[in-house]
Amino acid sequence: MTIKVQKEDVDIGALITAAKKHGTGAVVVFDGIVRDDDITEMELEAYEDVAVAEMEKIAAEATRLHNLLHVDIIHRIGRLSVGENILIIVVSAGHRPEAYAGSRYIIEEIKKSVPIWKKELTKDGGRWVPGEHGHGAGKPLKK
Amino acid sequence: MTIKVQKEDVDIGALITAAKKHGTGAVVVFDGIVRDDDITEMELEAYEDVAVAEMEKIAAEATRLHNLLHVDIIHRIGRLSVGENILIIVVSAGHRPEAYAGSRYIIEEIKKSVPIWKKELTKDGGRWVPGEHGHGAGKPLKK
Amino acid sequence: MTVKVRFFARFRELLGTDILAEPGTGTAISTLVKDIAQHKKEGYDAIFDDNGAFREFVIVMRNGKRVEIPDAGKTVVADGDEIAVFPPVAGG
Amino acid sequence: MTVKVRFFARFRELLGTDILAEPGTGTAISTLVKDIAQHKKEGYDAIFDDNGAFREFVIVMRNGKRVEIPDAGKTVVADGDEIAVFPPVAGG
Repeated sequence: MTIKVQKEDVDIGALITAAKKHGTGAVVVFDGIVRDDDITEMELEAYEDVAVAEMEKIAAEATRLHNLLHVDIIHRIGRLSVGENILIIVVSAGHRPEAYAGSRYIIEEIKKSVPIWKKELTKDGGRWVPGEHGHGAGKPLKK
Repeated sequence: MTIKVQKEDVDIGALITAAKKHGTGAVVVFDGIVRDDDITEMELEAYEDVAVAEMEKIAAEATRLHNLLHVDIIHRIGRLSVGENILIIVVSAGHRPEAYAGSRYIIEEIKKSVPIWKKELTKDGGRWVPGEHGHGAGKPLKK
Repeated sequence: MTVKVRFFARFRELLGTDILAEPGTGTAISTLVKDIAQHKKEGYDAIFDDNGAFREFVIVMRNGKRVEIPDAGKTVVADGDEIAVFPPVAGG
Repeated sequence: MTVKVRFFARFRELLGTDILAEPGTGTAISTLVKDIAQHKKEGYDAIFDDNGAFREFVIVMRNGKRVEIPDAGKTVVADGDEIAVFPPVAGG
């Protein structure tokens, strides 16, 4: 299991090979990519220690809920060009429903609670991407 | 778009790179793998022309339904060992919900209608894997 | 005329495949397949029921297009046709 | 005592980050952050509302653990603490 926040890209093919634990029947990979929304580049920033700890919690919970056999989460930071990988999630499971559900669980939870921010750099300056979840980060606000 | 039935394995990393069409924000990869269900190997057989034509129809329909930007489907045949790739589906889309839904649509339709069969080879001989869909192949039986 | 009959998976193991048949004019798909399967009881029984009808799960194609089982007795083969007969698919 | 205050994203751009503060005994998180933000009106306004309360969407952590906003006024900082203040997350 590799859970990392890093500048460097990763070799997804190698991650898939390493994810084939005994009993694996399905691997699902999610690769989030810098989309060309009229931007020049994207700048990513993380509260690193907390982001990694939060992703480790999410990976453990996904494993428990969806019987995953292996999880990798690599979230990149720094300056990325259009088309570059931002986030790579690799999960393996015995069967496909678990692999899809586990992968989807992880990306949705990351969007909610992992302290990482993205700034889209444009010709005219930049804009911070608003979070999808108003209260994201760590445990949710008690109401 | 690559839609193939073949003996050879593929370089999934290269497929992902090629799937990053203009506007791509998410790539989802499904990799179906020979699971170690007390088998020695698996033997796959296809009605090749029909299988490819059927997968092309599925890819076109997935593209239409889920706004996909790119689809690859590579289904392997021949003799495969435990841990080897059987089926690789790579899809790209602007956003993750479309990429996940498109990927899932394709695998479920393949299970229903593409004329490919799997025989699990065991120490004591072999057994044909029963289809998940009793009437699978081409258009469904009218009732 | 010449018609190619292709069996797949278990049916292929029992009956062989890519069989070139020379049916007479007006031969229906079901008649053609039955004639070929006849020579091997286990193969015949895998495909046809006790009344000589295609078993409910069997899939029949003519030139890559599905032929509904109720239609296989009325669909007449033509020269150069490829008839495929196979069990439920199990790819993926 | 020394407490490190970290701002992220837009708050970092406005106020800087990794600020080492030397608050007196009994200082609450909200007081400490307000003192630091005070020097830059735009940064202060991004984080605090007109009543001097944390804006509803602001996230506060103490040593990597979330502190609910209603508690930030009563939670007293200790020597070596790391306080983080940031806008809603947008990773993935």
